[in-house]
Amino acid sequence: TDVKIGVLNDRSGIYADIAGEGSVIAAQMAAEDFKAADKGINVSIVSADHQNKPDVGSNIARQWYDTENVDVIADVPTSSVALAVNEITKEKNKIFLASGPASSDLTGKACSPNTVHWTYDTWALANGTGSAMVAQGGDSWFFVTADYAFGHALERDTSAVVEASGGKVLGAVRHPFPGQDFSSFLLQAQGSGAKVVGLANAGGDTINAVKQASEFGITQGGQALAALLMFINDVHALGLDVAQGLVLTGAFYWDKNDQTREFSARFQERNAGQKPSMIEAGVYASVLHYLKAVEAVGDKDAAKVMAKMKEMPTDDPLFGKGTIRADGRKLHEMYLFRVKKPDQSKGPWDYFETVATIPADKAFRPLADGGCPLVK
Amino acid sequence: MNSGAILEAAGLTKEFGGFVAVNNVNLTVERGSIHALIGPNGAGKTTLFNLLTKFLQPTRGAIRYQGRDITRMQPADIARLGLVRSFQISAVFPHMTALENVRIALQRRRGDSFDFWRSEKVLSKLNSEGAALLADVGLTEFSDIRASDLPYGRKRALEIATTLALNPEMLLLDEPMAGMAQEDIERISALIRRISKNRTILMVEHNLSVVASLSNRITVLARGKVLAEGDYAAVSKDPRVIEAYIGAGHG
Amino acid sequence: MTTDTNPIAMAAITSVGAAGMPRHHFAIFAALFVFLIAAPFLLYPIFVMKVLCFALFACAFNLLLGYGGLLSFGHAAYFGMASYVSAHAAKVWGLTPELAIIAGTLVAAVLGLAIGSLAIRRHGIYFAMVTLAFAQMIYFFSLQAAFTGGEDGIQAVPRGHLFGLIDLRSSEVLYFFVLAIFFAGILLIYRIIHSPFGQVLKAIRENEPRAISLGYRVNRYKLAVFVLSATLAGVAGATKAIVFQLASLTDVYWTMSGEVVLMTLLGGMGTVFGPIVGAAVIVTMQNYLATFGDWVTIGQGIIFVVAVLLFREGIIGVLAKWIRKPL
Amino acid sequence: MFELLGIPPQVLFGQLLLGLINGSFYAVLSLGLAVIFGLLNIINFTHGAQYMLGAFGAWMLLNYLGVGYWWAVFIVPPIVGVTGIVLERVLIRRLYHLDHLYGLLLTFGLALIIVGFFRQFFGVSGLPYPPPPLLTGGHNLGFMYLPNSRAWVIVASLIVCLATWFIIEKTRLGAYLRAATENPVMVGAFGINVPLLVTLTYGFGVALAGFAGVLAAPIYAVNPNMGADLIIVVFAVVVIGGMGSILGSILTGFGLGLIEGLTRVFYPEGSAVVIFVIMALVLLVKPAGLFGRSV
Amino acid sequence: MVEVELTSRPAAAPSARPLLRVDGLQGWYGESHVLHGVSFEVGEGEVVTLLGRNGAGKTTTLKAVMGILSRRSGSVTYDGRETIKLPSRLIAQMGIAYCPEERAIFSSLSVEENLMLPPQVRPGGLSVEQIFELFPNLKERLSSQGTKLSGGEQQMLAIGRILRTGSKLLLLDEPTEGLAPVIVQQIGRTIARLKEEGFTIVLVEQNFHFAALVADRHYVVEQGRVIDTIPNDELDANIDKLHAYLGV
Ligand SMILES: Nc1ncnc2c1ncn2[C@@H]1O[C@H](COP(=O)(O)OP(=O)(O)OP(=O)(O)O)[C@@H](O)[C@H]1O
Ligand SMILES: Nc1ncnc2c1ncn2[C@@H]1O[C@H](COP(=O)(O)OP(=O)(O)OP(=O)(O)O)[C@@H](O)[C@H]1O
Ligand SMILES: [Mg+2]
Ligand SMILES: [Mg+2]
Repeated sequence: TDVKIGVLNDRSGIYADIAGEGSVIAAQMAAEDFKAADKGINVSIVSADHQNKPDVGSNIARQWYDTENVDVIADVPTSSVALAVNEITKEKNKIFLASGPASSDLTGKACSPNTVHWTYDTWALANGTGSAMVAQGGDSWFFVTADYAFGHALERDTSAVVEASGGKVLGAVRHPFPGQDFSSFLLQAQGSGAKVVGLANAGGDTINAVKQASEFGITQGGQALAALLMFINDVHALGLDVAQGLVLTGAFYWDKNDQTREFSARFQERNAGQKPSMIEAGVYASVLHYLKAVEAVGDKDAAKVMAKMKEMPTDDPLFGKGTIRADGRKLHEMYLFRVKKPDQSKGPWDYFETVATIPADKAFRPLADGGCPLVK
Repeated sequence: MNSGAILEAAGLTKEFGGFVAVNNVNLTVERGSIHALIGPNGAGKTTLFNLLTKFLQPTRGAIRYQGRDITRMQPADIARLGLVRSFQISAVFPHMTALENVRIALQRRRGDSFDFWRSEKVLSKLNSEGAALLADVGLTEFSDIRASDLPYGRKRALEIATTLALNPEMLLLDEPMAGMAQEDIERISALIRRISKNRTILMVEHNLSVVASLSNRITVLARGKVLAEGDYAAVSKDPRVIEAYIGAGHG
Repeated sequence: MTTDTNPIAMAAITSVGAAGMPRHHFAIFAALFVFLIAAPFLLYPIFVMKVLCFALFACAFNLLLGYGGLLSFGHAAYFGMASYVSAHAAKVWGLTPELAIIAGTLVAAVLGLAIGSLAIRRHGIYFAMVTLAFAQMIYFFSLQAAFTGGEDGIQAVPRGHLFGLIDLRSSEVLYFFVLAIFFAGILLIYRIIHSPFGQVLKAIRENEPRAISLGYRVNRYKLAVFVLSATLAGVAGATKAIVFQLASLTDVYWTMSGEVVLMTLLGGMGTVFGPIVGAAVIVTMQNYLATFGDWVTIGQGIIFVVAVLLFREGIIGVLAKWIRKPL
Repeated sequence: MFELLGIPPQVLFGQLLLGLINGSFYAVLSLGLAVIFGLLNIINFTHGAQYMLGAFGAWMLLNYLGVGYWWAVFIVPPIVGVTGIVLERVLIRRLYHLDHLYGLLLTFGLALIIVGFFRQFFGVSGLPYPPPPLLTGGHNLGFMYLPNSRAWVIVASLIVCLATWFIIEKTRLGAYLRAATENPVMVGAFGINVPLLVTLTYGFGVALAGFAGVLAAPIYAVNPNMGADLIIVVFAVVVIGGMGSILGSILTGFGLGLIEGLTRVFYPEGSAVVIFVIMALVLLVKPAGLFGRSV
Repeated sequence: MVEVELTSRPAAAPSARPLLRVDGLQGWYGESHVLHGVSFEVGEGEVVTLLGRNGAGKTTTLKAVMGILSRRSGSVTYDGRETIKLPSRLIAQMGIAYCPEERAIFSSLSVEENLMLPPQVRPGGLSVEQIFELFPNLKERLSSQGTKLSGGEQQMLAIGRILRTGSKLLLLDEPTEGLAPVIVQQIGRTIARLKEEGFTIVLVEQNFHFAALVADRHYVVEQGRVIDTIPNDELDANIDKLHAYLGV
């Protein structure tokens, strides 16, 4: 069988370092490691840049499905684009391996029988950071929130978790998106006296906010800074001086065990010295699982392959063992990381210490709460 | 009020940030006359002219046209009342032919041309009238030439033809002879005299011989105020006018 | 915005064909029509529809810039807002596609009237800046208003049944609907340009004070052409929402305003057919070079620079100069 | 303790100070734009990219050559200025006789190219630029903690703005510049080398953008996109101040920084649009901007 | 009559050393060919006029001499040096100054700044005091905005500012246009004074009554050529011919 995988992500914008060319490499490595050719599966991979614009992304997806016989689209960071691809994939009855996007709507009200949401989602991030922080004593929160739907959702979800865990939300301030200067909002956060300042934003906004928080001495002042959506590459960009002490939730860290280290070393060689982000890891694992299902079914019919993927437990070197739920949610452990101090770090990419591990059954939103029409 | 007056300005004043360019001017233009406005540089002639045509809003004072207060009206609406101005720099539509230039004015008679759904062919019935107007000012042979390609004097003639197409009751001309060669001056003078038969004309002009030969009445402005008024013979003998404007050397 | 050769001015001295249209224009329209009828069988129909939507948008913009002499730097506002409204109408109110498009168009027209009546009081670069400022406000409104879905946009818009009857889910059927809208749009623009109204516009563009002194209330004409342009941009945006089943922030962002300028400039502003060509080139480039990431941006930049330096008349403008006929 | 609309005065002072810091960036950037527009009649859309070049210049000096911040403050602006001079000599020069529109489009295209290249080679996550020792830490002013790096921004930009204003409004060179703005041909006929003046002015305006970029490097992430959205706001500042007005752009820059700062306290959601709202209002009342000469 | 002291000079050719020699000067605006071989000569310390109808090419000739006409060919020598290939700023630096038809007063500069704007190109220009002596009006308005002056004052400013520079050759383009007769007379007196001070002047005029009062010699320009030369003292004898040239 010939299988064509389209890696659709941001190759020029804010997520290009987290899920750009690296995701394509990850998909290629999955095909190679699976030894697909030996098993009679001809894998070809195409890629494109959706520029974080849903219209561009949906256009490419449609064209891939309609004219280029793409069977499966992988990655797709940026929720808005992912939601669009999700719709089109359902309409065209193909498969979408969503490793990049954050929106938990993909397994909630927008869930689709053709989509697997692999790596993480906003609920998991909010839950990981919110509950674990409260458990560690960070029981009063102030949010610096990007003023758009994604920021609002992160803030709302995290507030709920914080309050459910017995913490208190003291206030929130909405900053324009995208923002350059966060000083004024950070000052308000500082003035609130909250123990935890939650950054409910993403990408460049988070990077700038963290940088300026260090400038204004937020963490030195005794407040903890929690980034609700952040990747290892962002920490790399910021440098440990600035990022130290920051708390964040993730699904993958390259330095977790021998298998992850081995993969990451190979990956780093091919990706200009960059360690894999959790999204790239997710692309690798999801493509691997997909290929296994194709092999098992002996056909690439979307419905059959999806059924197989959900039926078959997942097992890969990066995420270990896991399952895919009926709503398309992939379940695995999540981790709460704290960024190391410069003197704790042994060198580049040695950035995280694991503060808490959240077991797979606690890490994601319960099946019943998502409102996915597929699981009535 | 003078029954023969077509345009009256009372107490007209224009200040530019403290500087009074036109100061309490009273001006009456008689129906059917050619009225000239002269005065030294910076006297406020152009400013007064702009006030009368509503291209500037007066600081104080009132303007009445045909007995109607037009002080607060918009320039385009003034034109609709039959009070039309020309410009000091030649005012044609450069990329349109001479005929099209005139036709734009004739088109005004259709009322507002907001009919974007209609073909411009409806305008071709105005062509013959346009041609007649061009003939009047001696431009027949130029009717298909782009206005920008016309010699200067012809542009002025075209401008006058365009203005006449509106069939205005009153024309305001700003230095119609400025920068014109003698032969053009004579042609345009004759044209102005001809069209003044049943119209009123107010003009600003520096060329004293033109003023002398054309105008029935002259108002001399100096430092924003009316210095003298009367016919050429009277005004040109007024010692204040001689001192402020004409100077000892003229004549 | 006066270029040395004003193609419109040449119109007066060109032979006129049966439909009141110069013969070669008629021929081009006919060829375009034939080509577009055949296009979906040769090319990917969705791609062609995208080109048509943007071409209509660019033509609408060109009506304002090339024929009204007004450079708006905020045309994304009408395009994008119409797209949101039509998406919302189709998805939430369940309107049929043609009604959804009409709803979007009406909103664009009203928006054009509101913004236009303020903006036309300013000239030149200030006009551009005021339109940009209002467009930015519309952008922030779209980012925050609940109905637009923030950065997710309005997704999964149903294509619905035309007049409640014809199922538009098939791209081929939808194509002919879009083609009809496109042709109606550009023919209307053509007629506007060559109407008595168009003549007055031209006069205003060439010498505004003179037009005023002839008794034309120029601001009303400018406003009229502004609203017409915004409305037609709205038609394009609303149609795009139905075609792509999506309305998103991209369509209201200022880069979209920049893109439509690029299309118009590249094709040739003040020409009838230029914006169509410009839109086709840009959309094709975006579509087929998407894999190359940043090189697309760089390529667009280079096109801008080259177009400005070497052929300011645009592709069609240069062509028109060669054949010495307005296009 | 009295409060203003529920905001304690300390917080208010703090926010005003922060607004002033932002205003410093607006002022330096809009000053550069105003200088360029004034003399070249070019609306320099590349300004945002040149601001980014300034930040990257500082970053490269540090990472490739080990040259630190304080040297960068002096070295980078001239270097960025020289890149501007090259652009002016090779490309922009050809457009002076044309409508503003073309200058805007050309520089827009150049901005796309420059930003595209930097994105291609440096990615978009942003690169860290550690503040120099002198600028780390800060002072507690009682009502707020003022990082040294921010205090420096205000000081440096005030100095640069005032110096520029002085040169243009009070010196002979400035008189040449202003005169050349109105009528370059005549100024040339007086024996003054106008093309050189124009080139140097563009270089200077661009150097101002580069300077702002260096100031920004330790504060914001060094990122290829850092100028893209900022530039739209700065355009608004220039328009509000009155295109080409030097004093106008400086005062409006600082003033709008303050207003934006206040908006962040009272109505944070509106802080992104407040400048555009003000711009629309100002243009409706004063078409030429607050300090612009009406045409 | 205006009291202008006319120092009588010999006729046709310049008696003094020729300061400016224009020979076969051609000039274009874009594609349109305007000057078709203008030739004339001005001796040191002379005042000559260019007369001619509108559009004859008088202004264009001055612009070509000054080097601000973008396309020109032929020969223009100043003080024995060829200038046809030089940019205007170098021509100015040699000692030629131009007072344009439209005066070109800068509105963003004060009267004083306007006056001080042109750099001194060589020593021997008038001092500021001498300029004020010539144009007392200017002294009172030094700090006002340049373009706020009345038309006549602007003309004085435009002439005054080039006197400071030390340029010996002044090109004056219609200094009387649009001015009230009183001011015209004042300008006439000024030109006579300048001549006394040793300046060389090329004057473009429409108004030959005025020209006759100040000039040594008149060149008649038509269609981009000099078609005739009339010494001032033969003006009366040639008046009919001149009327014909000027279409009066
Ligand atoms: N917009 C303005 N702002 C300030 N002052 C102005 C303005 N317009 C005109 N003035 C001043 O008003 C006075 C009158 O100017 P105006 O143009 O009316 O004179 P004029 O009589 O037409 O002179 P000229 O014969 O030289 O054309 C002048 O001193 C001029 O400087
Ligand atoms: N900027 C220009 N572009 C094109 N043609 C021009 C330009 N300026 C002048 N001309 C043309 O060049 C010719 C000579 O003009 P010039 O200004 O030298 O005449 P002039 O003798 O000074 O006339 P006037 O007495 O009106 O000042 C005229 O035919 C004129 O139309
Ligand atoms: Mg005047
Ligand atoms: Mg002349």
